[in-house]
Amino acid sequence: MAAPPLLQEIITVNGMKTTYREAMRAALREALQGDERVFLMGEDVGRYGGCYAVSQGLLQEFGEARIRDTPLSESAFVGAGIGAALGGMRPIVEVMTVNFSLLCLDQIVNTAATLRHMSGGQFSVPIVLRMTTGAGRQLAAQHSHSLECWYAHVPGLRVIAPATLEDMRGMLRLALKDPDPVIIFEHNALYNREGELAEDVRIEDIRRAAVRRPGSDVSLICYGGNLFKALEAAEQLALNGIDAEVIDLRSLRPLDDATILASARKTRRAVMVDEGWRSGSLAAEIGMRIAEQAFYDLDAPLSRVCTAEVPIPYPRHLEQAALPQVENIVDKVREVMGKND
Amino acid sequence: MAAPPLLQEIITVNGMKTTYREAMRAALREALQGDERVFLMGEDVGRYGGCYAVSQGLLQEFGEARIRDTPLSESAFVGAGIGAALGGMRPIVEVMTVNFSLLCLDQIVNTAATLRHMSGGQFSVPIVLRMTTGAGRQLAAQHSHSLECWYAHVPGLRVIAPATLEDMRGMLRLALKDPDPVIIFEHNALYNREGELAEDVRIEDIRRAAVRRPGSDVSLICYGGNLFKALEAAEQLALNGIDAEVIDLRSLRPLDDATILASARKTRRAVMVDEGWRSGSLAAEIGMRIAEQAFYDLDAPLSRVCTAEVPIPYPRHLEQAALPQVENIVDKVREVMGKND
Amino acid sequence: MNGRPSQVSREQGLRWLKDMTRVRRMEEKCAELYGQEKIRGFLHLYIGEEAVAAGAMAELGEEDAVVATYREHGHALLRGISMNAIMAEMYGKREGCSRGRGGSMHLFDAETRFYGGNAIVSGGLPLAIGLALADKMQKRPRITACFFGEGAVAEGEFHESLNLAVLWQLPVLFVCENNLYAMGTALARSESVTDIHQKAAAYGIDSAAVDGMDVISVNTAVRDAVKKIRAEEAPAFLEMRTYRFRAHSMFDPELYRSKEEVEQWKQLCPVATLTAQLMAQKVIDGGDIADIENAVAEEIRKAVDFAEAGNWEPVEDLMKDVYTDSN
Amino acid sequence: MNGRPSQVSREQGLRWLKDMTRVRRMEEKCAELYGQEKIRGFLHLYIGEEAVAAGAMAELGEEDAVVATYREHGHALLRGISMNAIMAEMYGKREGCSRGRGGSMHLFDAETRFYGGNAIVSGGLPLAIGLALADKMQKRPRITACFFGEGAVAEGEFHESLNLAVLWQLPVLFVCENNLYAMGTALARSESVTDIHQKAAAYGIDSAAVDGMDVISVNTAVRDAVKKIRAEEAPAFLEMRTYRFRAHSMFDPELYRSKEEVEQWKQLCPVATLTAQLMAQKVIDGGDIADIENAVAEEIRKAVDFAEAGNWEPVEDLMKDVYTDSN
Ligand SMILES: Cc1ncc(C[n+]2csc(CCOP(=O)(O)OP(=O)(O)O)c2C)c(N)n1
Ligand SMILES: Cc1ncc(C[n+]2csc(CCOP(=O)(O)OP(=O)(O)O)c2C)c(N)n1
Ligand SMILES: [Mg+2]
Ligand SMILES: [Mg+2]
Repeated sequence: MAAPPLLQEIITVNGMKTTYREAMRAALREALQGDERVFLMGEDVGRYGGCYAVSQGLLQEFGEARIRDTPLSESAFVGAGIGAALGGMRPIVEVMTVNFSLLCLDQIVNTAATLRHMSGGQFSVPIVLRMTTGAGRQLAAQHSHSLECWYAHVPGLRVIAPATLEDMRGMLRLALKDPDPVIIFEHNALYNREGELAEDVRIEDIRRAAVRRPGSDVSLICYGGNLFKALEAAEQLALNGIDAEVIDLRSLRPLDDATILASARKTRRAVMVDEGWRSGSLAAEIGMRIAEQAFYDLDAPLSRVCTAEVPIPYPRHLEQAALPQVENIVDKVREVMGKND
Repeated sequence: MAAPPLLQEIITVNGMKTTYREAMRAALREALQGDERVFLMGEDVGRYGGCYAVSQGLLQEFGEARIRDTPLSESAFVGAGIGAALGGMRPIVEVMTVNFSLLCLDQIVNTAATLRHMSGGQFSVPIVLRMTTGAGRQLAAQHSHSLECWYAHVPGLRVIAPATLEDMRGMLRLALKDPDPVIIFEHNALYNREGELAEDVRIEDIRRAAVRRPGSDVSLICYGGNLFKALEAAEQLALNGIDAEVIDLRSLRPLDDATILASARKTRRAVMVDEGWRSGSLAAEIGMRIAEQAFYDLDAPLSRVCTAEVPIPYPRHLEQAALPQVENIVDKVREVMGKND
Repeated sequence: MNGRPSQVSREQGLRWLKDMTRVRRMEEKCAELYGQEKIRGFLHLYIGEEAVAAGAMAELGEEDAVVATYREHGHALLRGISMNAIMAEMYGKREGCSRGRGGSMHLFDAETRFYGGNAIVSGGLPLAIGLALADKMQKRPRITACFFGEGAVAEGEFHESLNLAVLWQLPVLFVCENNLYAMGTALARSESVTDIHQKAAAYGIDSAAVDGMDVISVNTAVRDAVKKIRAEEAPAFLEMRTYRFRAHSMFDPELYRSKEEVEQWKQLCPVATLTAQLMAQKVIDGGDIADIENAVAEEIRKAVDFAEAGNWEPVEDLMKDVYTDSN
Repeated sequence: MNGRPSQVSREQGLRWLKDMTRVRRMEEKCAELYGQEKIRGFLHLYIGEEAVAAGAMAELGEEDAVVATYREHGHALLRGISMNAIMAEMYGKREGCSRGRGGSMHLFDAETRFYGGNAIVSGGLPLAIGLALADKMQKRPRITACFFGEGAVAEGEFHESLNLAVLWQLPVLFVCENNLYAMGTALARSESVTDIHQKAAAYGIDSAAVDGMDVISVNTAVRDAVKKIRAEEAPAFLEMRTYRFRAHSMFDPELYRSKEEVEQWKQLCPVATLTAQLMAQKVIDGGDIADIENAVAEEIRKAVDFAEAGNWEPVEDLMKDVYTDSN
């Protein structure tokens, strides 16, 4: 079989000021309008309007059958999404947050991810799973996980994380075109963010990373909610004469080695920024790939800025101390550049 | 509060030829005899004798209350183990295999791991969770996972993996002395393995790695079921004049940086061996730590031998092709040593 | 189950009235403090449901244990955690009952055996099973009371936990606070059988539905259940029919229910209902109400002062208590 | 439910006899091949339970779907997957129904809508819900039959799935194969209420207990259930009371049940029972039995030859089909 037919999309939105929340809502609406087989299912996606108000209004527009409120039964409704995909539908299943996805991991890992290979290619599972992720809202230990790295570990899954308004608006379209399971991680800190969408939104292949800021001295490799922290750090570093390149992974599985390695080889230094806990983070995987494949091109130790290895505490000062911050990134880069004293 | 009081134990067994299965059974019996609060709970640990026959005979010796067969309710009985630990017991909960632990991850990650910190230190959870792990028995995609790296990612958990007969016999005692949750991963390939136990079995601190074979040219870093593959590879390499040092991690969380880095600095080369899927493997974390902290001491790119990124297939030839093999380790080391042509 | 007594003693009546008033006013204050951003994160108010915690806690002994959800301020307070410690926790101060690390959703207290404060729906049920198992194995005559919402009934853990409790005959009191909604999802949209106590009965557990807006009914039902549990060493299940007057949390536009419905339920306000009865029966008078309100206002003022005066845990202690030996 | 007919047509009787004999003999052969290490991994035999698959499959249409467990050889064969493809899969050969990658626990076949073959207890139930949901949303008059053991009833997914099926009125036929044991755990040690069809009824689903050792009773019950499902667009639940004559898998010392118990159940062997009835009613004679045994022996011989002659998937294809575009 061939690769997903369409690798790039251009969406005409005639330019507009909008938020990430509205961008995802527009993407959902477009998907529901464009394909009868598409439906949205999850806890409180309908009457409540989505716990982050992303799907507000869709129930009224598309009705109960296609905007399907589910009971608190993560394992069953995610499994039902997998079954519906096998049955010819194109389900978009919202697991309110990655924290609750711990209750449906079995269905995702043992069924969605294995079915195609295990059946000798007879069945594919074209499901799209959406989850918000990340900390920063003082929701404490059980509601602040960033477990993207777990999903990125599993063969058979495709994992993406929009960081730009364009990707939030457009990635869903490509995800729905993918015949295999795709998990979209939406960082909760992005929804309220505003921006300008161009006339035509160009969405690159969801398997490719993007260089969001070209630079020559060091590669800052990040994704999702941390892109803007990395870009801000890059601006501050520029004032210190350090020219950082910022890579937005976009795809967490597969990782776009070509883009990552090209950047590391060019700048000869890399700092990974990742909101996951440090040990076993996605940052470690990226670093290891560079250490394996670009070792001789490096001028400095690899480094990373991750979340402290602690259940995220409620008070703002402790939560912020646990999470990657612009200053941490700047300091780490200066350290890697040997500019710290 | 202080660290776990006892960091090292000496168990007198008067020397004997035994299997890993019997060693774990002896450890369980000793624990049950030594402390009224200890009990074993899990699916088929009683009447069936354990799915790997590890607990055979214990029901007859200790009775239904302390050798407690559970229904197929992973989330509830693991959560019950956590609650029982809070209630003053010392539960040993057997989750038949890591594959099924996907159904109880929420209890482990959101409750066992968080409770102590989240409660401001009021509650600890002295539970010991045992799971078999690993592939190699042609059990196919859903029964062949190695997800140790996921657990090793979680603050609040301690994760250990016995690889030697001594550790299989003794680690449980130290795990039970630990006031925090400890997960023991037992590789299914080890149970039938036989060996000789010394008069006195000396069990080192479960937070420490061990050098199983000193060497000067390259560090082979592994754990659990892969130790013997690594040792065999080391012997073969020795015939080619390559002196490999073999590190048995023992503790997957915390990782023993001191031992790992000392070895890497000494040999200036490291190859990680890990039965987990490559992307996001524990091998990546270890490699990244070396790349961060011992970069300037390295003479060659870091490297790893992991499992192919595929749902493990049933046929022996495909399963073996997917798993780390002695030849793969030898080849990888020779490559790192620049001896491949 | 014995019927609801038509009369209660003055002492009893005043205690419940005060208990419910303490919860009500404390949470009204919390809502206000949330507006001032003194309290952050999620804040789930119990307002309207106070009769359940008030009627139930009165029947639990010191040795018993309590497991609750993220909507647990009332349970924590009436279990005996000081309002000071709760308010300080809401603020995230070190003087809080969880050292400030848990916040509104994670109140803990070893002394009163209050095991939280769980933000995972249904996550507390297995914990309650284990606490009761430990008591049974150690032959301690204790009960574990487990509070959860009707939304949790759809979760697999509810099913697994009830089965274990009955199978192993554990001293657990399951208290389902059926307030008809799980966030915006009405009971009829989450359960094929909306009679939750019947669902429970299918596990072979002693089960009943109770008017959760009436503290006397709640208390009577809980007393009977607790007696049964202690006598028969078996679990019991109570479905408390109640209603939350406020939004699910502070982020909820309440698109899923009508103002009328909310107003109708407010007519059944547990505090007003009990007040009316006690007044009508001349068990108390206006002065008593005033005394209670004054005492509670004072307690709240002190609690807020305590929280305000509290200290932030130093950032150096961030990693403290991740492990016992990380101190 | 209509009563069990005392008579069945010769054609019908012969078909069931042949179906059950095919499963029985095929699995006996598999056990033998396991001893020769031609088949590896886990092997869970259905021997003793054949009446369930035989009686049920006869009532499903081509368009319907089937979801089963790791004990699914009989379901796969009687659903219409060729014995050749099944045997080749057991061997792990490329000609197998899952290209050899699944083995005994993971038989799949798109053509007959056989969705496996799931090695996670209760893992198939949500899948069945989804398949039925897709049919309902696309207004296809199909049914999804979901087979699972009584051990799965304790899992949370059972609870969540039944609730969804009834809540959303989905055309799912739940067939619980209650063989009294989950590995070594007797039903009474895994369920507080051992009447599983009653447990199911608590979700508001049409439910019945059936003699799973009698293919005629099974077939009658399934026919009625299927009719109901198609007519009322609602799910149905059948508890099949049956027994496995063999060990749980090939590694089971069977310490948990007595030889006597097994022997007693063997007296109820579904193949022998049906044979006896048909002979007594003179619907068939010894010659018919011989014909069936010969035909089946021949089919098995061919299947083994086919498997033996099959090819190993080349190692280069290991990564094929991890993703659609990884080919
Ligand atoms: C497992 C899980 N899924 C989803 C959520 C998000 N969530 C928080 S509260 C809630 C509703 C729970 O309703 P109910 O159990 O009735 O309790 P109530 O809030 O009504 O007191 C949901 C869906 C969660 N916290 N945990
Ligand atoms: C979630 C899960 N837990 C544990 C197991 C191990 N296991 C395999 S079969 C089995 C017993 C299942 O019994 P039942 O559902 O009655 O089916 P039966 O084998 O009797 O046909 C167990 C515990 C598993 N496969 N999946
Ligand atoms: Mg509710
Ligand atoms: Mg069974």
